[in-house]
Amino acid sequence: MKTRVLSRLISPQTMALAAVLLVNWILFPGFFDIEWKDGRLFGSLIDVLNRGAPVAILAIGMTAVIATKGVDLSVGAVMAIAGATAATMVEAGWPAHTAVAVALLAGLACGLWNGVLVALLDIQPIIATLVIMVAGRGIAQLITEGSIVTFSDPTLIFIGTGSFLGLPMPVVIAATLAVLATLLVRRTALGLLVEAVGVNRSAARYAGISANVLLLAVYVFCGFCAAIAGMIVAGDIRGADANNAGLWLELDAILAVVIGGTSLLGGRFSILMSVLGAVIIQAMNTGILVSGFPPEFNLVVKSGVIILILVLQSPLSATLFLRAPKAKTGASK
Amino acid sequence: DGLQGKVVGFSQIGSESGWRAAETSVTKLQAEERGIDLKFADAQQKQENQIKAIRGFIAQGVDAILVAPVVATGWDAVLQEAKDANIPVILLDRGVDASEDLYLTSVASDQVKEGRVAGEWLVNTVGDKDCKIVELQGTVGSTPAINRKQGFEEAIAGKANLTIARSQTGDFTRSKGKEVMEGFIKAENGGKDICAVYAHNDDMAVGAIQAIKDAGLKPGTDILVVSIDAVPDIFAAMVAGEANATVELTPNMAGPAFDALDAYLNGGTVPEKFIITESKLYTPADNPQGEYDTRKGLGY
Amino acid sequence: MNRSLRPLAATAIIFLLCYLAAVIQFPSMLSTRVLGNFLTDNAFLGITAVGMTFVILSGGIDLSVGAVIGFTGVLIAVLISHFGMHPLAAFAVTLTIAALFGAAMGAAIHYMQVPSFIVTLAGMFLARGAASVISPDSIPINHDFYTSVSQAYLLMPGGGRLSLIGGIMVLVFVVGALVAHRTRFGSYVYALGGNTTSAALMGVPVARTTILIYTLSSFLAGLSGVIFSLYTSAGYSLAAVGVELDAIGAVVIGGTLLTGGYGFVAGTFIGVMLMGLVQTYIIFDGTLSSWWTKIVIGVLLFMFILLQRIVFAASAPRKKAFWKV
Amino acid sequence: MTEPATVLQARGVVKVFGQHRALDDVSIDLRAGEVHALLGENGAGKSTLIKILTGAYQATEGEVLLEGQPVRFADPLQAQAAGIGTVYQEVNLLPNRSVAENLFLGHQPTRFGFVQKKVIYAKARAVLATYGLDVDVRAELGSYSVAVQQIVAIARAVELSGKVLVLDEPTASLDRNEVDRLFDIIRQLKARGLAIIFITHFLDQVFAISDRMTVLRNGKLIGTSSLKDVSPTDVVRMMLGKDLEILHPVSTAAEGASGPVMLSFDGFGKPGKVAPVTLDIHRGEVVGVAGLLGSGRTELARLMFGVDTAESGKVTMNGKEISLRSPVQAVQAGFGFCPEDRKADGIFGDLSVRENLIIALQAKLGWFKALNRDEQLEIAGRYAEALDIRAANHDMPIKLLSGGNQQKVILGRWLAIDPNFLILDEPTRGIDVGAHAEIVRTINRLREDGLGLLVISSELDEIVAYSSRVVVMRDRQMVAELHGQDISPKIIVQAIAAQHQEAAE
Ligand SMILES: Nc1ncnc2c1ncn2[C@@H]1O[C@H](COP(=O)(O)OP(=O)(O)OP(=O)(O)O)[C@@H](O)[C@H]1O
Ligand SMILES: Nc1ncnc2c1ncn2[C@@H]1O[C@H](COP(=O)(O)OP(=O)(O)OP(=O)(O)O)[C@@H](O)[C@H]1O
Ligand SMILES: O[C@@H]1[C@@H](O)[C@H](O)OC[C@H]1O
Ligand SMILES: [Mg+2]
Ligand SMILES: [Mg+2]
Repeated sequence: MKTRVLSRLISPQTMALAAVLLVNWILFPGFFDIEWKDGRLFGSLIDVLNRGAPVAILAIGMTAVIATKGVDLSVGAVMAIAGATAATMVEAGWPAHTAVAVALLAGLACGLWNGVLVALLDIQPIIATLVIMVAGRGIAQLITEGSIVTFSDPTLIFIGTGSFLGLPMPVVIAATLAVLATLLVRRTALGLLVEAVGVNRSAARYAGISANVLLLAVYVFCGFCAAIAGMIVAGDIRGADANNAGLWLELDAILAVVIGGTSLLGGRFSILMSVLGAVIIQAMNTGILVSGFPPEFNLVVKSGVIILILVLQSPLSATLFLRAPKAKTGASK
Repeated sequence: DGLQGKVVGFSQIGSESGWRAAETSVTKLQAEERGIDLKFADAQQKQENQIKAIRGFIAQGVDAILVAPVVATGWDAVLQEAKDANIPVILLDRGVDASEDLYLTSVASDQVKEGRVAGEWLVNTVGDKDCKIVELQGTVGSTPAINRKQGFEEAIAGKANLTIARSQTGDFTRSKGKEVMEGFIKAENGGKDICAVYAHNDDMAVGAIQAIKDAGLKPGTDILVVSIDAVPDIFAAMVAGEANATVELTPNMAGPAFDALDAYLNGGTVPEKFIITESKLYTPADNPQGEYDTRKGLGY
Repeated sequence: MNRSLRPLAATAIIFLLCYLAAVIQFPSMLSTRVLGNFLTDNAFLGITAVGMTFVILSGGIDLSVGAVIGFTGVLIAVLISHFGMHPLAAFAVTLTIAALFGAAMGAAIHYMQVPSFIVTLAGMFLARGAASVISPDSIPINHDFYTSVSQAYLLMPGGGRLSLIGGIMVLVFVVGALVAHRTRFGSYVYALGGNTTSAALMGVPVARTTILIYTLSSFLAGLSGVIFSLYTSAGYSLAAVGVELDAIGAVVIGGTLLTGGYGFVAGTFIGVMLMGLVQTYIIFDGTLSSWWTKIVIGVLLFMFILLQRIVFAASAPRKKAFWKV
Repeated sequence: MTEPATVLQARGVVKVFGQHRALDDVSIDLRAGEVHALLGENGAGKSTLIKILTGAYQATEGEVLLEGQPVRFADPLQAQAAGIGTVYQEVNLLPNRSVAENLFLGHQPTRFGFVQKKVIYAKARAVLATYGLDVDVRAELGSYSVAVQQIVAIARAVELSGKVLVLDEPTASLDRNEVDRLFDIIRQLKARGLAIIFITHFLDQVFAISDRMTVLRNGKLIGTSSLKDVSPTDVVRMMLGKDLEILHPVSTAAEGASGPVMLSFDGFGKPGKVAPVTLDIHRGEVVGVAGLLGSGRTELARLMFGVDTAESGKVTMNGKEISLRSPVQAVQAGFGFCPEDRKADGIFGDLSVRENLIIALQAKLGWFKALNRDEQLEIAGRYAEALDIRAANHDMPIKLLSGGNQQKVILGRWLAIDPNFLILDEPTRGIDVGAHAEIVRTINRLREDGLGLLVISSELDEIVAYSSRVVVMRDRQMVAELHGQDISPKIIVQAIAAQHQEAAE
């Protein structure tokens, strides 16, 4: 048991995170400084968590989707829709809780739409969710009529920038969601059933699992997560920027899940590892920010780090580093 | 009379910023006032879509074409095609690297000058004090980012007390502006070492202001904020004492463009090649509340 | 008719019906100008989509193509404008680099067993990043060769232009179709998409084929970059952002299954033309705001895949998923 | 008389998967012009050995010699080039490509680099004609039945085999006629001097065609001998390490012994799939379903389990009408179904043996009433023991188990829900003699426990061994119901074949 915990602690992910943090520290010696100011924690590490929260939340939903062998490209657009909905409603005078509820509903609805396309119409997930990826941002802009809707509603702002027990709200929300989602999938049968559907959807049906309902639920959950992330991002800048909110974040979310070790081919998944993946990505982004490199280098650095992590995770490096017998797995792929 | 009933195609870049949204809505407004049938095409940030749109307009036989070019290069061929079809083209808000006889006129600001105006304001404001500046650049490689950086650097060149300590891209967006500013603050001694932030547009400045506040500092006082565009929200910040200066980029590029077109089509007057809009500096002394109110309805 | 050709025929018919509907509303959409524009304006997308077809047929995906187009353009521009190279030499250098880049991605996908989605995503960051490191600024190319090639077209009656680059695209489609449907390599591509394990056991050289597929895709993306640079006479690091999604869309609309193994290069051609049609239609309409443009594109995409779904359901052989493990 | 030359040889081959030694110092030699049976229980290492011989796997230790020269095939392509053609276990072809392309992939004749499709089609038609197969060679392989696909796989391997032909369970999904035809071809190839490896679990087939045999047990070589020198009982003893009654006992499942009617299907059918079927299932009885390949047996089972939805008729259970629109409803009603295609519809390859065992029970319990780890361990342990499931541990992925053990896991999965009615579709396909006998015993035991069972099988001896009643399917229709004395292979064959006579008349 102890060795299992230990072997988890030295997974490629934790090694990657440690490496990225170390580099950040070398580039910027104050990186690990944390101070207590105005009743909340401050520091680059906190920033990493705070800025990583939206992608982490997306990654939670995305993990479930990917575990079923799917993918959801629409989450960025759904974020924009949720942010736009909440902002426009509070600006129109609705109470914040109504606005939040409607925004969440909008996310659920988008998820349901995706789920119907994937589960019932049997459309391939990439293409099915591409529809909202394209149209969703348009819908968000339709809601805001193309402008950035600035608001001053304290509740919405609190979601994005408030703090609880000294931690930024986004971190609190992401952590809570991660823990709840993990409990939900591991304390119930959901985790196993989702994995079963991802490993073999046909066999799942034969085993009496309501695979379609489960698929629907998973996409709905992903939409829900995206809506939360969307409100955080809007609350953070006190405005709904329909054109830019969540732009390309679907790629970061997928990347986080893959870095976390969940296979794009479905099956075994770990929500906490995906969250760790999101933190690694953000640590890298923050590192780029504090490094002082010219911005032209951002993407090159980012790809370098990703390649490094992939190499660390690949079976090839396992055989190289751990000297396990080199088995040719041609037929068991 | 006038441009009544004329068909004009407008190839817009996209809707990436508050300012751009305003330019679109002002253009539509201007067209409506003059009875122009405006064909609008949103290029979703892609030059290839703009070229497609222009060719589409040519194929439809429109009377004139407005284009806000996403990038300066790459227009010769399609502009030549428009010229061959005798359709006048007017450039809006950004210039191109093409032979001047390929377009009727260009209505744009001088982006280098915008940067310079911002820089000069800062130079005058800080005087001889040492001032570490952080810069929020626009999208890497975009013309306004390159020009505004250049203009600003020109203005502070030779002033040894002003240095750009850090410069990163904030992609012209609020959230990236905020995130990047947060990083800068951490990297510069909790923001205490930063004397001013220069943002290539107001959206990023608005994000930066929030980051400064979150760090427990006072934007506008502890850290000076200067940016470009003059969107309503930056005036709101000025009212709150949180922003210090903005250089106006008028969203009304279409007005002068239509005037020139009118004169050309109806009177045969060839307009001057470059109609440069004013790069007016606004500070809290310029009635920010009033500016806010007049701009609020323009679709920013 | 061969049953497997049915979706292709259906796609073609749907395209013609859409075109007809558009022409009824805007008669000038039938002009030779518009037809010429279809070829010229979509040349770079079409060429990329041919490469993407191979990748998708093999069951993979290539997200790096848009970035490779951007990178190619910048490199060519620098080589010509800053180093004074002749364009043809610059093309050779750049296409070689692009092909090697694809080979490296293919090798990573095969040997490291990382999904293509992730490898090519990293490739996308790398290519786009490398482009902006070379020059964030857009670089004009002023060379006689460029002027003559980009101005090379046949004037059709009605003012339409049949351009050289449009012709190159058609040629690439023809060659692509021949390679996919008439060569051993092509059959290996389909084999990989059908079932990698079976393919390996049947003696398909999986490693070589995978590497070649991504080499081809990157090479064609590079060629597309060449075309793009001819089209705009410039190189720009942000050129062709998001083209990978357009290319994937065109391939899928053309009837190729994203899971691999089924589809036609000719279908992709229709897919590209359909995307061009949608854009042209929106431009002719001219009343859609920025947001309605997106919504309409999304809705059309949806209607199309739905229609296709119905056609496929009617024509697909029973139990297709039978062998997929 | 001189010994025929040794063509292919393996010496001291060891193959290790992770911790597991799948092959331990195995040697085998194949002579020109012989059919060499490779025998052993499920998981003995037969497939692993031939994969090493043909370059699909690399041996951990040991060497392979072709005509006396050591060879190292990096992949199947190199083995093919050296004249070794292989049919791997479970058809490994491309359902998405044409029949012709499947036959010639990698060897298509080309001109100027272009594949000559016409030539290929003609050749393909000619090749398949020798197998008595007249199909559209341009059509997708996937549109044909498993049997057709199996023949295409064999034909492909034969075309590629200049020296050696390897057949890993080629007959598992063929019917008698097709097996006979295959044997004719094997004899011709043998006469041409090919060395042929033949893997099967049907002992009668081994004796019908093979010259020598090699037996593996638990990855170890037990021995090689001429078939002239051994009896079936000897072979079984070598395989299992113990004696086993290999002849099926006469059915003890007298019809009168079954209990009251539990389930009634009344006019149950779906146009285009299965013509309306009316059938009662009693407690404590086994209804055997016989029929030719493609006669609609699987379709009937799918319908009865709600995988496909019936469009006519009704089902009553203990007198009450029930709805069977999805497997979920079937499971709630206490049905279980072991599907024919284990890999595609049965196992969850990446999930553990334990999870595979409890998954149906878990699905029945719903999303929120999770079995905790202890309960899972207990249930998995219970059924693994009851069915003698052999796995190194229950946390290993099921895909690493041998076919027979996978089949038992799926059976165990359904026993865990404590079912009333079990549908087994070809439960013994690809299963070794030992496990085969065990499954037959289990079926009988379940019947005695009062379950109702519907068992589909192509092996008539087996059907006869456990059925209380036999129904016969033909052309997607239930055409006969046999009782008592009529339950014999001969009469079943007559019932199945009636159609051919009718057609001939
Ligand atoms: N890729 C693999 N990784 C790990 N273990 C494996 C792998 N392939 C096979 N095994 C194990 O090796 C052993 C031998 O398997 P093999 O498939 O050779 O058996 P077999 O004799 O062909 O059985 P069957 O009659 O069921 O086909 C089994 O215990 C199996 O679980
Ligand atoms: N893989 C397949 N692709 C296309 N048609 C099939 C396939 N399998 C079966 N069929 C067709 O479906 C019908 C019923 O098949 P079904 O599988 O129910 O028969 P079966 O009696 O169970 O035979 P088998 O032993 O082959 O499973 C047959 O007409 C057959 O030709
Ligand atoms: O903010 C504006 C930016 O979004 C646009 O692209 O160019 C002009 C800028 O001021
Ligand atoms: Mg085997
Ligand atoms: Mg069957």
